[in-house]
Amino acid sequence: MILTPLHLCLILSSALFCIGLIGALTRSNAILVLLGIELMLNAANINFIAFWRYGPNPEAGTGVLFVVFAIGVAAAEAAVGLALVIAIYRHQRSIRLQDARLLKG
Amino acid sequence: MSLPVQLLWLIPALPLLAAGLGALTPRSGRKLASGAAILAMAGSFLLSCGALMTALADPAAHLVHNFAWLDLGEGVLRLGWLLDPLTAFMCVMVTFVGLLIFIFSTGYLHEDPNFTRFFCFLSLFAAAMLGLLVANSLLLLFICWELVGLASYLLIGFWFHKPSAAAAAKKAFITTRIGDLGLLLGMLWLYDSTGSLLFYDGGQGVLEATALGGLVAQTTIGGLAVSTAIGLLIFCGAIGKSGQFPLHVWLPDAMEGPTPVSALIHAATMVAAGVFLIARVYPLMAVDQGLATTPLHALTVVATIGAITALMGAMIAVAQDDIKRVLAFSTVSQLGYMMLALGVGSWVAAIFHLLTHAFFKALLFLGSGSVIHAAHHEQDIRRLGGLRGPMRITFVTFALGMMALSGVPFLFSGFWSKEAILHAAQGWNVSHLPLYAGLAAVVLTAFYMTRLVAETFFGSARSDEARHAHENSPVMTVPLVILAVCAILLGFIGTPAFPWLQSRLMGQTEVHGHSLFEGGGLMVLSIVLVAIGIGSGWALYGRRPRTTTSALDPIEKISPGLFGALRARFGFDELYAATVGRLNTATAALADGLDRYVWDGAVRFLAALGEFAGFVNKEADEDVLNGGFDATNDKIRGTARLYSAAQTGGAHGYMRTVAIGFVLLVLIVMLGGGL
Amino acid sequence: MIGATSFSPLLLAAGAGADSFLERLPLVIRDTVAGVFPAPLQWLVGSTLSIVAIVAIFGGIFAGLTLVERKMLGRIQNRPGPNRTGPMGLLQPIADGIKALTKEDIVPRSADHLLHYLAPVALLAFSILTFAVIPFGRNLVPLELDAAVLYFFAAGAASELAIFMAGWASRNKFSLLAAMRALAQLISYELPLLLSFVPIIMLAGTLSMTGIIDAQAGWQLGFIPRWYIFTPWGFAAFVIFLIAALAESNRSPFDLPEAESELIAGHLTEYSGFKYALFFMAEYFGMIALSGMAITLFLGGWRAPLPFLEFIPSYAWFGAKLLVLLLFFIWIRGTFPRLRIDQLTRLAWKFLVPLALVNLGTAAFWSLTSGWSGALQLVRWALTIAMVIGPFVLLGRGLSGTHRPRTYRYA
Amino acid sequence: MLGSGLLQGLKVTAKNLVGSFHDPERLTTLEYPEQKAKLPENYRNFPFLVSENATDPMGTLRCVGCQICEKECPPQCIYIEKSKDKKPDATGKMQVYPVVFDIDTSVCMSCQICVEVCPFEAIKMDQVFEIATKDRFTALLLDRNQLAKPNSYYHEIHPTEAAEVDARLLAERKAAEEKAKAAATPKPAVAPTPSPTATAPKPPEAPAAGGTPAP
Amino acid sequence: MTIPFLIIAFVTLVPAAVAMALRNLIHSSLLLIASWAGIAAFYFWAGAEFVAFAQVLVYVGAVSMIVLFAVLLTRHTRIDAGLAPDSIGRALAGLLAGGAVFGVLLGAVLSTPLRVGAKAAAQVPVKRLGLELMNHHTIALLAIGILLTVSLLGAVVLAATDSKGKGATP
Repeated sequence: MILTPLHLCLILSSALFCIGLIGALTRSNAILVLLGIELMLNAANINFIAFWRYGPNPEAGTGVLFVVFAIGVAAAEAAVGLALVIAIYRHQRSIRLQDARLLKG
Repeated sequence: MSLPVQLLWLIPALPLLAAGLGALTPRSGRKLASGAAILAMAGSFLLSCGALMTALADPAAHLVHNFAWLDLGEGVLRLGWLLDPLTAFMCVMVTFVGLLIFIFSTGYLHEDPNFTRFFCFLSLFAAAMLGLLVANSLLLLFICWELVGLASYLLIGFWFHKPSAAAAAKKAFITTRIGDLGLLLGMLWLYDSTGSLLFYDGGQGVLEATALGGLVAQTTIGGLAVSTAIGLLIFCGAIGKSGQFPLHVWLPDAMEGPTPVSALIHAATMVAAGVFLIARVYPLMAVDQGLATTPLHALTVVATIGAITALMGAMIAVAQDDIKRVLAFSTVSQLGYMMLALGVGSWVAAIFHLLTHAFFKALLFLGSGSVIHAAHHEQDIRRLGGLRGPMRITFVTFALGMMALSGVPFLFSGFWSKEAILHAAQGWNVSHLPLYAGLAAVVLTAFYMTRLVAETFFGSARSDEARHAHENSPVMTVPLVILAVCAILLGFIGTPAFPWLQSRLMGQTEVHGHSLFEGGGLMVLSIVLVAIGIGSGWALYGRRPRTTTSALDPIEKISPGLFGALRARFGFDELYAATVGRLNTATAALADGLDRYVWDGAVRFLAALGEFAGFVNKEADEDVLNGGFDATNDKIRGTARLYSAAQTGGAHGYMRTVAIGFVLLVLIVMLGGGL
Repeated sequence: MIGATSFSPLLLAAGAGADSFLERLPLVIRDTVAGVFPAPLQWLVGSTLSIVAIVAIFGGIFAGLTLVERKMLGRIQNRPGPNRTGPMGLLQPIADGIKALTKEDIVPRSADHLLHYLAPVALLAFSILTFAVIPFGRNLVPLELDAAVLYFFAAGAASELAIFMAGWASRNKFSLLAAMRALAQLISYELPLLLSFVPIIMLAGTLSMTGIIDAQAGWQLGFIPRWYIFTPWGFAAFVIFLIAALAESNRSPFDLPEAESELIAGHLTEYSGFKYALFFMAEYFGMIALSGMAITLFLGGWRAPLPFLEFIPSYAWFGAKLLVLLLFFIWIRGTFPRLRIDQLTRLAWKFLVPLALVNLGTAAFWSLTSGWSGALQLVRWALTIAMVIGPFVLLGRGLSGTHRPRTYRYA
Repeated sequence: MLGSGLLQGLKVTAKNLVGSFHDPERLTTLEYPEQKAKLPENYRNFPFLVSENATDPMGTLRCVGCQICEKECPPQCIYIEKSKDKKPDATGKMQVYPVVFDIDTSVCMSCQICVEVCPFEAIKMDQVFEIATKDRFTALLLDRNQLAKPNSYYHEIHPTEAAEVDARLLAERKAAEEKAKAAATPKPAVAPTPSPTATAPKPPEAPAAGGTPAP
Repeated sequence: MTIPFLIIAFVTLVPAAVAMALRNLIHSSLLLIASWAGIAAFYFWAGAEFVAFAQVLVYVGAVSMIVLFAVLLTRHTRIDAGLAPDSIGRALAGLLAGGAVFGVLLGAVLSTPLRVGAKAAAQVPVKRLGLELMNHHTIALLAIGILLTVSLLGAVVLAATDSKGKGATP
């Protein structure tokens, strides 16, 4: 098995993804959960760049464009997500994720 | 400086910009709104002069700039700008007169709270009219035509808090709309037959030989050539807009708007639009002339309508008491003249009269505006009088306008243009009736104008308003003076000895000195007729001026029946109210009845039926079906409770589930080699 | 920049052209010094030299600027300014430096020590980073990047973080509130700042500084340089940029975050000694960097203003323009009173941002009509000027119109 | 238009900036150690002892050690020790004099009460302000030698007041001489005392009389 | 060329991991920002200059500010312990799930033979990116623009206080 640079990049991205995932799964603070999700998003972006960089057609720039869009979406997501957190906080004076259980069946 | 045809759009664009600015300006921005409108108009005037230079460089050419507007799939709808001497002269006239009226308005309306709105509308009006002038497409012309209608509606109803003004605005809008329907139909027919609406398009336009030949070759109902039919439909639009005989009723009522609006509508823009339209599509109107088989020539209709209107307008004007209404009927009459000229084949004379009439009628309207403004909005000539002294400038300029309109010989522009028309009528080989109508109208015109001046300016003041009148500020009198000068001088661009305008319009670069009025007999006759008109007018009104407001009119003393009929405007309004209005009301009542009783009843019945069915259904449901359903539902609810336990509401749990699901999925794919 | 002052008439003739000796002098010095080292180290030495040169020169400018600022403010207020330390007070910056270094460095007991320490360092680091892409001269671009403009503002955006760190690490509620205010201001003005030069990127068609300067080459009518400031929209953008730059670098009249006479220096309350000096240094560096950006974007970079002046080396022109801009900033500081926070945000959101957006449209119009010539050129200018002045007047009316007296909800 | 005010402000400051270089009149700063502001005449800070003669300050002190000021001083910053013997004062009259006269200026509040109560015009307010010292215990405690300043200095700092004081002292002296003459001549004339000096001679007698038996 | 990559990976992963474990939210956020900066460095290393600067501008400049503001606006919760995992069981489950995902991903990556393109790293000029955006991806660009606008407004609406005062009463 040969570890190409692409492999390294993918390992980096999966590690980052899992750090984000673990953070999102274990932390009870809604902000940190959101940040974990942001990390996961970033890990995905790393994949795009890696495949663009080492893919067959780096001239196309598709990966870069995709990441540009993803960053834009991520910014919007962060803004709305944190606004939601603040709204929840105002509503029940807590940002513990366990406290937000209105959807309980 | 000359303006290339590609930039012709700038002429209407400037006032349009000013209108937009005026719409955005707050009420306090009076200076800004009026300044922008006047500046835009002045800019348009300069551009129009440039366009005139361009057009005169080669009068025979129709410079066009066409461009695609709408891609309709099968074909491309194209619009364009057209620059020829007709457009250029009209643009110069409209912008110049408009500019003066704008300036006059700043004085006339300076106390109005809606000053900025007024200038917004004025600019919109001017923009629409200029757009109409530069259009090289019947469609674009129609768009601007309708915009003119809208703007006139807004302006006539500017004082909409007055019920009469609101009604007049509505009347003008609806009446002209009747004519516009004809224009729309004609346009559609034209597009259907030729596939184009461009006037000139390098041989492909509807006014060029190819299309015209095709149009005249086809016939339609009653053996009418298609071109004739289309021409008559288009003429319907002109009838509405230019206040011709059956649809003239809106024009006098439009006097309810502010006087500058009246001046703008009657002198320069709206009513001129109809005449301009016919002049523009003249090749289409005239193409059936050589046709012997057709039952009707389009131009014959035009001439007949024109003659009727000219005579009728002049007659009604004799018995009106409102200073603006007299002028309004005078406009109707003069427009009839122009139509008459168009009909008898001399569109050049029609345009000449249109130009000169624009100036002196604007002068007369602004002069009447000056009188009204000075006399605290008193418009009844019976209550005016004796204004000669206090309002010197207004009197002199108004008198000059009156003489121009009456056709006082040699010095005044109205004389030359009217002579041109009469001469053309004389040369018409179909009938001489238009000539006689025109000659009769000459007498009447001189008569009622003399009456108007005598009643307004001579004698003694007959009301407090008239007594307290004083001359207006220069912002109002200076435009009057300028217009008066034009009213005199403008005639000399088209005298028989020097027919410069005519030759340019006909597409010649040189002035041909041939006399347009061969044989001086007609000229002598008309001079005599003018003298009779003025003389009788002066004899009846000037020598023994009215002393009280309630005194009977001299004509009323002579023939009360005739005077009553004239004063009631031959009862056209009543006639329309009795026929069209009544029909409309009846139709509405019928529709209302249908709606209220027939349809509504049916719906109610259906509803009742449904209600009954529901009742039956319910009875059956409650006892029979529910039992079974309840049992089933209980089971389902129990199962659902089990499932809903998984819905903890905690986000962590969900995420965890997703993660584990993902792991399982990947494992299945990797180990199982795919699903 | 040192070379500019040692310019002598003898070199006049030799100086002309892009490859003159004076133009290449900094590069020659760098390469000569680097040439002493073995080849694999040369790039490192070369880069280090560039960095050292930049930090040294701009450090010197900072030192001088503090003195010049105080002198000039004094003159504006009819005072002589500092004149005791050394001849004419020239040694004042050194004295200040010694004072700052020797002052006690006080850190609140409950402060977040690491962040408290990191904040000034980070701020200074970020502001020095911005120097990396500014073309100081024809051949003096430290880092040639394709997306240099983006880099500049990315590095600038990071400085907000440092301010937050300063406010938070002080563990002082006033510091924190002041930091939030400062952030609000910085974020508000980032928008007009970025929007103001978007037209230039649009017209130059590049994000590279060199490309933007190249786009401003040439002369109109033979003597007016084709700088963007000499177009109506460019001038408007320049003014917007300048205002936003003042606010971004916390300069008066937008120095609310510090407001040393009203708040006790805002987020810097708990800082003293050399850390405080570092904050100041970073602030001045930011100002210099933004001025350099303004020069590059609007004033033709290192280009000479008149054709016959091109013999003077490019970095001298850059230095001269920089000096003019910095003096202008000081002049403004000496003139205008500080804004209130609501006026500040209103100016940004209700005036500058819409103006910048309209200006974008104006620039688009300018770009679309670039084919017009002759008399149409006049029309183009007139329309563009109208498109600049119209919104300015209309928006300005809303800004300076009469306001209702403010009502305080809790007062 | 918006911005015109800003431009005007810039104009004003630019004028100041440029003007301050070619028109030194604009600069309002006094460069302190070299230039000093002229103090207003009524400015006062810390008392001093008036001596008639600059060359022999200790010999010509007007103070007779009556200790009124010591008693009246609100912060009690004056300390006086009276001499046992008498010396001739400036007028040649034999007088008691202060052997020790200390003022603790770290306590003094410049209230001027000592000056108000002194019957001999011997203590007056100074105008010093450069009083910073390195030693706050001894350097601020001024003794007799440091406090004594000649009458000419008094004239320098408070010219109007000093002239009044001198005139009063002269009148007193004259009145005293006349009185002595009158006492010498057999015809005592108590009534015809000159009106301007009617009040002035009175106070010096009383405290002087009351002062002597104090210690 | 792997040494810079390893440094970047270290700078990216370690702050991220530490951030997820810290109690202090502000420190967590700042460390995450460092991690984002590391990702930007990765982009730069990979030759995607534009994206690198965009990442810095958006994450370090903008998102970080939102995060910090959110942290400050929501501090002083009733239960401070909420900052740490409050049940060992959930923490373990989370770790397990995350670890499983990592294992699966790692296995997938390592077991996949990947061919690296022979071409040298191609710099994509910003101008070309812009042209691509404007020509082929216009709709996407517009959609992003609308999305950003809408989300901005939505965030403002969500986070703005209602003027009637705080509704929640204990």
